Amino acid sequence: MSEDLYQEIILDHYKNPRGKRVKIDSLAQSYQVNPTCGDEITVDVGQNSDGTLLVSYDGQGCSISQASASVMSELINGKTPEQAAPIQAAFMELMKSKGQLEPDEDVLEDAIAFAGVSKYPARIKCALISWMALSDAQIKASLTATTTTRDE
Amino acid sequence: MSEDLYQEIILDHYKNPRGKRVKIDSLAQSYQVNPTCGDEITVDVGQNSDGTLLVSYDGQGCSISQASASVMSELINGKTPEQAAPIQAAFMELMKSKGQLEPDEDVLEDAIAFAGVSKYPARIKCALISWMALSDAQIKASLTATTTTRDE
Amino acid sequence: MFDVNEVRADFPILSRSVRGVPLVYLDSGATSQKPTQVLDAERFFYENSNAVVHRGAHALAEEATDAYERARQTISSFVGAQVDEIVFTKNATEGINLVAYAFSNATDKARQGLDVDQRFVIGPGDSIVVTEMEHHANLVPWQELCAKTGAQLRWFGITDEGRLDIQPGIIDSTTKFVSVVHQSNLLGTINPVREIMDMAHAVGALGMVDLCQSVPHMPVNVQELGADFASWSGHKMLGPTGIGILWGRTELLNIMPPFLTGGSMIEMVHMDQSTYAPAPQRFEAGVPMVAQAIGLARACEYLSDLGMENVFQHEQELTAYTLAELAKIPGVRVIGPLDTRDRGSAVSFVVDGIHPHDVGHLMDAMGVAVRVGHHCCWPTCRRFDVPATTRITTYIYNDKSDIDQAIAGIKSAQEFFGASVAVSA
Amino acid sequence: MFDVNEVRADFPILSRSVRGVPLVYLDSGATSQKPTQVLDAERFFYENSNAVVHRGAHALAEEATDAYERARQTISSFVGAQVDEIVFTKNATEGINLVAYAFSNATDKARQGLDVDQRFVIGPGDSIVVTEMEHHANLVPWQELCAKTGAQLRWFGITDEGRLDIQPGIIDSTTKFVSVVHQSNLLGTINPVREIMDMAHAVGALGMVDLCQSVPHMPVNVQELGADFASWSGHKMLGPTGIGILWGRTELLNIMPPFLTGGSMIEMVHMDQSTYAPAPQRFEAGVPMVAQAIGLARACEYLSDLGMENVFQHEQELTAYTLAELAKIPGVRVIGPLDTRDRGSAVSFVVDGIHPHDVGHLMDAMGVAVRVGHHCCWPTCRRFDVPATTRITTYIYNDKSDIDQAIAGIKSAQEFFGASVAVSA
Ligand SMILES: Cc1ncc(COP(=O)(O)O)c(C=O)c1O
Ligand SMILES: Cc1ncc(COP(=O)(O)O)c(C=O)c1O
Repeated sequence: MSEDLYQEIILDHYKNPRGKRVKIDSLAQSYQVNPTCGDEITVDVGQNSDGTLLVSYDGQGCSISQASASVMSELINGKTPEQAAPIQAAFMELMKSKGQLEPDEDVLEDAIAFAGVSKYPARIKCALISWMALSDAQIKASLTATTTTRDE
Repeated sequence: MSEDLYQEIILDHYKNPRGKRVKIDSLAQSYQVNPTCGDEITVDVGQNSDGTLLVSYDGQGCSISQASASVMSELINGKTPEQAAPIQAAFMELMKSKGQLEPDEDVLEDAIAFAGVSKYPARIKCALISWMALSDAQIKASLTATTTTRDE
Repeated sequence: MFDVNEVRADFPILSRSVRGVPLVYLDSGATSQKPTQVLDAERFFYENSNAVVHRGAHALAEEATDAYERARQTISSFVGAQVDEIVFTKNATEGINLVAYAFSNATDKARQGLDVDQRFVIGPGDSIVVTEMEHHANLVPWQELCAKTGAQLRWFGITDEGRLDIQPGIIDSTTKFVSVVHQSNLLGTINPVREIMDMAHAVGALGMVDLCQSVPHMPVNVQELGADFASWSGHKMLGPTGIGILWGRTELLNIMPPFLTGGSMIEMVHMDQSTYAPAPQRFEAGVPMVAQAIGLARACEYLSDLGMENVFQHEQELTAYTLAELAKIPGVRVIGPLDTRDRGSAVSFVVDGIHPHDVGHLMDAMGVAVRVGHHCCWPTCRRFDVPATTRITTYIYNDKSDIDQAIAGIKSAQEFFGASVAVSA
Repeated sequence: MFDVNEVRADFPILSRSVRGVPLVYLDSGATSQKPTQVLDAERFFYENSNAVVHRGAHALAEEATDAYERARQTISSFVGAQVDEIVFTKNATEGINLVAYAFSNATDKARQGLDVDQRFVIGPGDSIVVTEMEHHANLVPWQELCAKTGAQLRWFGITDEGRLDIQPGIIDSTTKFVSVVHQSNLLGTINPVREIMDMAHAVGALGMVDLCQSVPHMPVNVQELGADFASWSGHKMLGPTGIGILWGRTELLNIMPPFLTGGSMIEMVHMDQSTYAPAPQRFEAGVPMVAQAIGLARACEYLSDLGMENVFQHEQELTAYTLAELAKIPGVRVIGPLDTRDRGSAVSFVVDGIHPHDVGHLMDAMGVAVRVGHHCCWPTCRRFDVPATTRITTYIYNDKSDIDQAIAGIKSAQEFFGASVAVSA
């Protein structure tokens, strides 16, 4: 039951978060909140000289939201926007899957541990919130792989 | 069925209304409308030199509302406020009775024909509207038997 | 085409008697009856998944939220809308008021120096356009808005035939909003809403349509109407009481000031100020009508199974029959179009010398439930110089025998009052 | 005292399983379950008397109107009100907003030179007073009103114990309106509303109480509260979703500008202006939630049969037990009063080192439905410096075994995360 949700990897990232409150040269910041439970997260993105991404986050929330932020920062830090994009897309996809998707470990690495979360609609937002903050910060800093164009 | 409602007396007053659009020296006027069906009635009250009431009405509406106005004018015209009050009260009472009350013919005369109306909630307002206009006009002209005092 | 007898079997109320005779229900324009399937869907929800939506994390709360959001999905597909464009209200009236309050709230906020979208700011020199055939629900909110802001209310009149009289110059550069009924609930007229919405947009105004009498009775695709907002009720389309739909373009919903505020529509709340969720949550403050949304979705499925083209076809036939039978009775005058071109199944009429209340009463004595009165279209009655009308409205469970009984009722009223009763006026 | 097992038999949902284990429902503070009697009453109406109310003259319409108005009568008696003081809304949130809009509408109309009652006209220099323990439903509408009119929002704070901190000077001569919650849905605190209403009246302000958490759980007589308005929801007191009650003093209801406008709330409608019916019709625009009103009346009867004194007594015992059992678990801290004096059955707590979402999840895995989050009282959470809480709420169908299972759930969460899990902050 609870084992669906609380994979060892998740508990480990929860207890030992990586990349939290790391000082970076921030290009843009995004603050997100989960209005149903009050969880908050702030994600900063910056860029290394080689064009790869720098990610830092801070916030408070449940084990799922905190672990997800930690896994995200580990996965995205040091990747180029082009390398990060498929990972971000795959994670979003996984969260929408209602437990029906076999996650690709080559792409998602530790993040496959969140497959079980997608069975609990009320927890999906917990897992997604940091990733949404990341995307938002990237758009603000224009550090996304694809440029978004607007139809008028 | 329909015989409950459409007593001969009612149909007669509907076809041959008494006291409609009679010219009187009006002391006060009341205009009432039934918002569910648009029926309208205007009642004027005046006073004869002997202190008895003068009533005139005009309006349009269904057989029940028109007949009721006609019966009312016949019953009230020429009565003193003290004589009119028990008749008015008895008619109000009858209309609230849901068909459970045996009307007193000595008091209500032709108006006993409306006993059946009280079984049809949607028609009660039709029968009452002219009587409500009368009371309102009387209050405006202070031609009621009992003076209404207000608690503050 | 569907089988009316099979349909009737789903509506237990239709087998009852009233006044000692079998019920003939011809008042679906006021509210429709509900099939067992809709009642079962609501009950199933209450007995199995009832919990608060969007606020809980336990198993029941997840099921309830899922059922509620699936209902929104079903209803949005039914009218060709995007799911986020569907806001649940308590009835059509609330949906129209919600839009009217977007204007007054934006105007109040602009006055306090707050940042609002100018399309919703209104005042003296601006105008709002409706029609003379609006239901009070699509008239009084705009009167109130004008009274509060100093804007002017204008309207299109009605031709003698019962058609909209679309005169140029009513919608002009002062116009900020236009709201019209798709099908008149009194006249039955179906209006050229696309044309009117295009006129509104041509002068930069926003536009709304009242779909109360069209969505239940014909295929409607909200995208094709060319409007910015639309509102209708669930109870007229086989759904429960207590639920309606506001449809709105997402871009507009998300920039409108909120209407009802409180739980579930917020993003962040501090003691001194709050921020709000995007639509549709933004307009669904408080615990919503969950069971009713689920019931309404089941009603949409029921109608889809019959096919809305079939529903429309069925009613067109009944309307043609009703108009033909009424035309045969001397002294009966239909108020509204006399043929089925651009007209729906609401048929209003007056009987010479007999007040509609009396006509309705004698029809009721024969078991026929029709509506009498001004049908919440008082100005329309005045336009035709009648105090009220008697109105027959049909739905999927009616057939020609119901109309025959109604015709018999009208004739009995004429007999009762004497065919050409001489009432001294 | 009633028999909980007999009561439970009326609630089919309570026999179901979730996550493979029997359901323990401890989330009635969010929404209650519905007894068969209520569901049957709604269904009986739909299958026998469904028709539009207050607009029709046929037999069904008469029956429907009668059932609807009898429901109003039953509900008014349940809280000691006059029947005309009861306005049907879709939920408590709408009722509170209705009163807030009376102020903004009156203010807008006064600005246009229209005649309105000065008690509802508000602007810069005026103040509105609430508390720090309000549900968003009784906070955000007043924030919005202040934003639109320039009035100031003030509030009473909360003591560490979870009691209202009634400081002098908050309500003063600038105050035009005071609105407070009777029982906090997060803390469980029961507030001295009579005292606060008297303070409001002493400075000429009007006052409102939010009865969402009191009417379902204890005897409430609206006349004795000393307020001018009150609002609560049906779904928390065994009634259907989609219905709430606004109670208001008739004298005030009849001079307030209307809120939602449209059919059934009018007296006379012309194209350019309208006049309005007296309360309660004045505030019930459009086809109302008829079946839901009937269901809610049946819920009142159900509760009256149990006896509201008994309901309160039963919950007091459960609350005492819950507080005692929680006190035994190291690392658990109750947010709100620690004994049953002036407190109801909502018990919020936090578990050291484990986020409420995780506590709730592990309780849910054992079948226990509790609510986690800010409970639409975000400012109250901030006051106690917690991001959220886990909340147990009980009702007539709960007994001590339910609390035991909840306690077991909390312990299992502690075990799972390690009783004193060291999360690096
Ligand atoms: C104290 C309190 N006030 C207001 C509300 C709002 O009630 P509703 O969401 O039914 O409008 C609630 C419940 O959610 C509540 O507990
Ligand atoms: C054309 C039209 N508009 C609006 C309404 C109002 O709908 P409701 O009363 O369900 O809000 C109705 C029905 O009464 C209607 O027929």
